[in-house]
Amino acid sequence: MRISVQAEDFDIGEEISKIRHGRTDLGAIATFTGLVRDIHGDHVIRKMTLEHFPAMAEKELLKIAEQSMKRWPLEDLTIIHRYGPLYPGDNIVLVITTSHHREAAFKAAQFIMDWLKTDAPFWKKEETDMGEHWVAAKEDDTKKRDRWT
Amino acid sequence: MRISVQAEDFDIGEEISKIRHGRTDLGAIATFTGLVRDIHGDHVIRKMTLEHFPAMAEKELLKIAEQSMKRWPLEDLTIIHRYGPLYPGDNIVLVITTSHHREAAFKAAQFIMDWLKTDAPFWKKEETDMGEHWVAAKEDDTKKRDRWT
Amino acid sequence: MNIFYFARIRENIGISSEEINLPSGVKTVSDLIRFLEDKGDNYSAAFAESDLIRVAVNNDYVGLDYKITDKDEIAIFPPMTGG
Amino acid sequence: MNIFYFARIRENIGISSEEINLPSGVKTVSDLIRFLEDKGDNYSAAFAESDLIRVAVNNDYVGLDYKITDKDEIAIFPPMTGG
Repeated sequence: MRISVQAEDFDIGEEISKIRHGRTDLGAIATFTGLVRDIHGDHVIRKMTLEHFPAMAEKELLKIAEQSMKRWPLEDLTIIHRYGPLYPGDNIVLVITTSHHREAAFKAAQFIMDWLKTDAPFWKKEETDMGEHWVAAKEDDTKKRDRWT
Repeated sequence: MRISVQAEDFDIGEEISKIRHGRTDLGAIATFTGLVRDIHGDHVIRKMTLEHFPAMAEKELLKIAEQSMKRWPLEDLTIIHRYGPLYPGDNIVLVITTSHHREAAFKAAQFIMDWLKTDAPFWKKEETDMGEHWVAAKEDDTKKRDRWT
Repeated sequence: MNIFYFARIRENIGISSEEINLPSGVKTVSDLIRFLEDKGDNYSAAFAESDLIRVAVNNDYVGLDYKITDKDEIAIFPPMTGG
Repeated sequence: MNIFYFARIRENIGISSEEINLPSGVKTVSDLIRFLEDKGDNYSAAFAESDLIRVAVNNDYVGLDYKITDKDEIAIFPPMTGG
């Protein structure tokens, strides 16, 4: 299991290579990458700053990872979440799940993403053509998380 | 859209780079990689040969791709399916979906994989420690496909 | 008419394709399979379980009651196991 | 007691952390927020909508009725928008 909260960028191909390195028992690898978009609603995004709570961030990612390992027969997983100033096209978050079976890999990656949205202590601030603002939490994201409970 | 039926291996990181190249409007990239496993049920797998129907294979992948583009707001997608002799740990299939939203990317990748299992004209033959045999189609895979209809 | 065989069915029959003249009584895919079954034990073994036969005509999947003509190109194979 | 503020709440209040002496009447997280609100307009603006307040005590998320002591470390922040 690899959990990382970091300012630096990550390389998706390299992370996949790491998780499958030397293994011949994996049947399925699912990944999800979240990126900074140049448009959000009506706004043109120039920059996105991710603030985080250092003492809790890694701990909460680990908690989400452990829960997903309990719920699905996963072989391994990676969660990397960036913080700091980011720009359109930049990576924000990477989830990789590996399993013998595709269903488990897919479901677990989706589950982790749904929980990250509402339970990982990160906050997004957008700098747009109309000024800057904190991104509001979406009620819909809470609903998505709650389908799993 | 990139559809490829090929004997050669593919590089997941490179394929992701291709699909996001120069774009800053993508919020979500989901990928799924199917690999040859060294164990299948009770058997130790030494080799897997993928036979395909060349005149139909690319056409069917394109059909599945177009259906998923109609069902979800995808920005782009990649499907690569290999054929020929493969060994444990080798890549078999890669699906990449990109969208503004994570839900669409996840759902479409899962949909495509479910359809490939039952509707793409490929057949797997396993060479095991107990001899060789054609992999039987799973009824469960047909059910997984049919949830989408 | 050209017929192509794939995977287990190709191996059972022992050839990957053949050309046949469509007999006048053969109107549908299932008529064709019944006709082929009479050609020998390798054919009847290949087509023993009708659940395990899939057919494409001119590169489109069709059902067993699909009507065929002498100009069609037929492919017969077991259920797909792609992905 | 140490209190840490994050994101919008940090900006509203204007500081990222402070140390306070827990008044004797303050037993729960919501008591603490009511106490902080009286410290000034910047605080009352930060805590105006109770729906938009989340709290952690000693690095665990807790509800508003969670009981606190002077030894606890408190973090107050808006709903998370990770992922």
